[in-house]
Amino acid sequence: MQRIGVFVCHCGTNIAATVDVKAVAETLKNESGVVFSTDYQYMCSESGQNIIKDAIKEHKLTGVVVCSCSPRMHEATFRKAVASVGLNPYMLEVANLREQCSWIHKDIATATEKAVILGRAAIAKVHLNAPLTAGESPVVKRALVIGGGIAGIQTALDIADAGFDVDIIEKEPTIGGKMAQIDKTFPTLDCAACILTPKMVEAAQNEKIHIHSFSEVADVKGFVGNFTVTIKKKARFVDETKCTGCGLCTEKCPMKKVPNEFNMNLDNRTAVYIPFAQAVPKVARIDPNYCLMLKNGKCGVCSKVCSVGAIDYKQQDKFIEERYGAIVVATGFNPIKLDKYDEFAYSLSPDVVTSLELERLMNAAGPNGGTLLRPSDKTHPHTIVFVQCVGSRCDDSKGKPYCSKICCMYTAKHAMLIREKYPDTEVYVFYIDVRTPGKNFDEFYRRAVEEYGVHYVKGMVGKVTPRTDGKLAVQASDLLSNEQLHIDADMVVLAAAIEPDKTARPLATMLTTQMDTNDFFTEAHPKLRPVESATAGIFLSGACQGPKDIPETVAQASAAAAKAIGLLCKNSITCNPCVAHSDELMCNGCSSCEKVCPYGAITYIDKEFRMPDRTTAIRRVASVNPAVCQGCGACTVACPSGAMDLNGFSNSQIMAEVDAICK
Amino acid sequence: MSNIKDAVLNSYGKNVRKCMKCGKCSATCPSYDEMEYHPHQFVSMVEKGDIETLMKSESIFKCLTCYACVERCPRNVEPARVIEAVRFAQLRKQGNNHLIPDMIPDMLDEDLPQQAIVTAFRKYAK
Amino acid sequence: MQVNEKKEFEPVIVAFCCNWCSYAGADLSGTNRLNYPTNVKIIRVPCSCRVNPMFILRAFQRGADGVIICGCHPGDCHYTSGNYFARRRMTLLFSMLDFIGIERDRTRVEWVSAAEGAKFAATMNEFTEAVKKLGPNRRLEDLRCRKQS
Amino acid sequence: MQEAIINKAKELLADGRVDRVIGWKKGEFSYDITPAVFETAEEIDAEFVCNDFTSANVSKYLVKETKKDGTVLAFLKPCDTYSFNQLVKEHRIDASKVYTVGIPCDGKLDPEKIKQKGISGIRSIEKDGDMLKIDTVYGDETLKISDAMSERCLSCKSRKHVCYDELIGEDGDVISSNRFDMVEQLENMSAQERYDFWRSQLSKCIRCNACRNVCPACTCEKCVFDNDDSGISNKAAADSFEENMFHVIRAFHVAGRCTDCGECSRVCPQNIPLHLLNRKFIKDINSLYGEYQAGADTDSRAPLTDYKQSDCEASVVHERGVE
Repeated sequence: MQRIGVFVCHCGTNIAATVDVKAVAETLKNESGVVFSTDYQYMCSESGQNIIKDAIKEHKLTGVVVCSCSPRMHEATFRKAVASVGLNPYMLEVANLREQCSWIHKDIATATEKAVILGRAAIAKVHLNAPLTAGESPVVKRALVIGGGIAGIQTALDIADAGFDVDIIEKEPTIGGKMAQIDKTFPTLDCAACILTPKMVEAAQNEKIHIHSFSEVADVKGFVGNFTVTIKKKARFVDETKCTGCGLCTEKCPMKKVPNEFNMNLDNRTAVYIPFAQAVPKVARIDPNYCLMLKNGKCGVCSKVCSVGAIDYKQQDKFIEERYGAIVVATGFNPIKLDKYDEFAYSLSPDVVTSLELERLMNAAGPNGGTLLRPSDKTHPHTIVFVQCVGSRCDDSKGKPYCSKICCMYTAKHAMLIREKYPDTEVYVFYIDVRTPGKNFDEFYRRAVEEYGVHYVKGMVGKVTPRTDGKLAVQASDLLSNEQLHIDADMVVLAAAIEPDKTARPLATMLTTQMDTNDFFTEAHPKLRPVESATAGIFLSGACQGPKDIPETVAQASAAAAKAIGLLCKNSITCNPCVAHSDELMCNGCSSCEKVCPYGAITYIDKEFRMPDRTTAIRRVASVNPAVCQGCGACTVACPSGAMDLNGFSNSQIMAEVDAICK
Repeated sequence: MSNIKDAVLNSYGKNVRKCMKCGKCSATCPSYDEMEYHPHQFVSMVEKGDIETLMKSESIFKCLTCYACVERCPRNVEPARVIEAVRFAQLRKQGNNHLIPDMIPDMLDEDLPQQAIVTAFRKYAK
Repeated sequence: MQVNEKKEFEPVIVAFCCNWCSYAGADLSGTNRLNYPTNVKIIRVPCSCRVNPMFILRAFQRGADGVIICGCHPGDCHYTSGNYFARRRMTLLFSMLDFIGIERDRTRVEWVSAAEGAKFAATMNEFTEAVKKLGPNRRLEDLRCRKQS
Repeated sequence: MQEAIINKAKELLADGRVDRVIGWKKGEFSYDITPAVFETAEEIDAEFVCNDFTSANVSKYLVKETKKDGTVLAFLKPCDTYSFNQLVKEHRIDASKVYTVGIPCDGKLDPEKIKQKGISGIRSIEKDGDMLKIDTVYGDETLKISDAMSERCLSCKSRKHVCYDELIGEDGDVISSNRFDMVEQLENMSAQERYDFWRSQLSKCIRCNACRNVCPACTCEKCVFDNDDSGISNKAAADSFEENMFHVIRAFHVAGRCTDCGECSRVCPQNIPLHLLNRKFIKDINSLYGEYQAGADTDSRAPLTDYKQSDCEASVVHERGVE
């Protein structure tokens, strides 16, 4: 028989306002096995914890029930407290009186009644709790960073700095990500390439960093400290180890009409190409959709001109397997597709562009060599209209419900740069709100208005109509002067909402991490654990977790690196002791459990048993590796004989809870 | 007062508070210049309960119900439906501005098609 | 057994929630103060695949009027595949209970993510309402257990 | 037929290929037959039978028999081979210790059915065309074979042996049977009618455990109903719920593993159509997750230890038409 202590927390008034905590403590005192019961203002406070500790010592408690907030919140706190006075931490159960009772109910009588039942269920469970001891499992001292944008690069550099090997997987032929495409950065207006490319080179030269460019994650197995990842190295038809990046093949390639995705398809590249001058690794890739040799077997020019013989038309996708202790996700973002927003004539006129396209149009390495020209007729635009919040802050049916966060600032940047370079150009920015929280951000926006004379108009563009004379008729509202504006613009720039990269969703499934409804990765805690996912050993870096600008991304990238380093520093990690185990006397050896185990934690051994008639018999029985088992319990239900059970959530414990609730 | 607001909100059937005041409805409105109160004002005035003013305004009949604002409203507030709700509140003021059946015989033109008469009742009731 | 005729029928509802998604979803509906009836009592399990059909029958035996199993959305299981197994098991079990004539609305599987506090509350409201409509669980209850209370 | 089988058994015993034979022996009456293990040719000559009443599925006995030393010879009807395969798949039978001989089967007779026709005092039964000639203490009787055939044989699913070391006679084919007709009939009833049907059937249960003890899928080292720690241990049903629970849990435990051999209903002294519960699971599995026949092979994944991402949601049950 257990000697159980019950501790009811008021949580200030969070619980006490709706649940009669005194009555709960009083009623639970009468439950069988309960030898002590009390209530207190804040059980999680030091003095609250002391009440628990003292009671354990004084009343020789063997089990503890804390009726407080969600166990997801303070179970660990209370476990630590009871362990400090020698009670096994797994002899404690938490009844969730706050999130699942006081906060959702209003009537004190019924809420109290429910609180008592929840307490009873916890007591019934503790009766059947058994002391558990956590095992340990080793940590592989190597990290994986998925995504080679600024977030991934920064994370990898920091982890490598701490002395650990780190691999970057990048799905494009070069690292660099979106930042490589950006012209200038706010609020300092320094050139993005000037600050990014040194980091790219640093990553390439760091001997601790291994870049798998043009590669994808094909499979993830394992768990914190010991992931096994299958990396798919996509065929680039160029031998990475031989190519020197001389670029001769790209000059000679006869297929020159391939849309150049690096320049947002605003100009063309060749079928064999190096994405941009500072690409890392600076290795060519052949685009099989356009290469004449790969399509119809006629050409082979690149192979002839390549002096090192790097061209390999027969290259296949390659799969390699690697083990990691920690994984950092840095899959980044993309601007949304704009075909849903026909009113802005994006698909009708080449002069309606997205902001990222404008970045390329203005960049020295862009299609116009840095001179801002209209894509349609290559003339200098004199009136430019910027539209904010295209697809952001929408009702779910109309676009993304969230604020894309970066658009206000980059639009101010664009407006300012244009006004500076081409003072004869009128710039209108239509905004709903201008959001500038950030160091020197509002000052930056004000400069655009005050010093550069950008026309900020509170209102939205309703319609853009391409006219036959090449102008764009923009119809918009000016809410402050309560009038409808008609502007003849030469160019319209749309601040398209940003969304997580499409590869993130399948990746989340492989990593068993959670995502929100917008496909952003969910952090373990929105405030206190912003760079960890709820899955141990998986960390989040950059815009895959939510829209972010560069400074914020870099900050989070370093934070994620710090968390990953914290894990890699350990030689071993404590395992979850709530794992499955099989009762060998009952096990049939039927292999049902093995088939449902997602971790391959179950193996079978032939074991000799003494039979009742004193003979011995050899039987095949299941055996669980506690370091590999993660405690999901799939096997316990697959087992027909009930030989498989789960520590901490045993059949009898759950049934005791059921009984207590249904009583 | 609040009765009218409730009636309007009820016949509108959605939530005016979803409006984020971007003004895209008024930006897209082809009748903008004809209207004393513009689509975005309808939404905010209905939210504030200032409905009598709108009911008295010609604006409720200037809306073409082209639904451009409904199509483009990012928040699915559907301003045209707000305007429609106000218009109905005005039209359905039974006894106040509707014709009384007794008045009809004098006004009746034998050649007028039946449908035109019914439509006229609605349209010129004010 | 005394039955107070006037008192509205208050069903006993057991909700099995997986620790990673639905239990967190339930917590979120608490954090957001979204109401659902006190009839619902939650049992935390590591994963929806931990829910043994025996638990469900046991609940009905001991007087539960409805049992709902909540887990991560398919594809989002913390343990990769647990909810897929749970889905098959529960589908077959519910079909069997239906086959022996137990009202279908007493059982349910719902996927609730950690972000769906509102969905959790709405689901519990709906489910409680549906079970209330069915009235007490007479086809599956163990009369001995009822009498004791 | 019996002669060929006895000769085969004696031959394999004589040349040392097998050490024991599992088959059937006569009981007090000619139709009252039990499975038995024979170790010598003499025993076989004295007691071995194989006739229209030897319907017991001997595969389950091999779980214990293969734990012993030596090789055992088993005669398997087509439906028994499915059970055998399933047990091999679950590592319950050591196939290397068994020599299996497939024997043909045209369907077995059900003595209960004959008795229900008012025929008692049976001394012997002989087949004559599609009729049975029954010699009773009260005189001769005749009966159409189809009227005396076991229910499960009338809806036989397969005459094909899915595994054997040797075959006596010709192998048959998988038959497209009508075995789900009754399940479907029940499905089309209202919930109340179904409830009444099962209540009237299951309330007859006396918890003799015969269904469990004979079931080739119920070979657990310790049954959950006998295990005090399982939370559902239950030796005898105390109320209507437990009558339900026992059979639902038993059916669920064998779901995806039950080969539909029909032994449960055959042995039920109360004539409860228990096989309908198993068939309901089989029918659901077939329609929801694709055709699956337990025991048809030894390597495929069972439906309950497998999944597809595109599986239907549990709500399909709620969306069915008839309530």
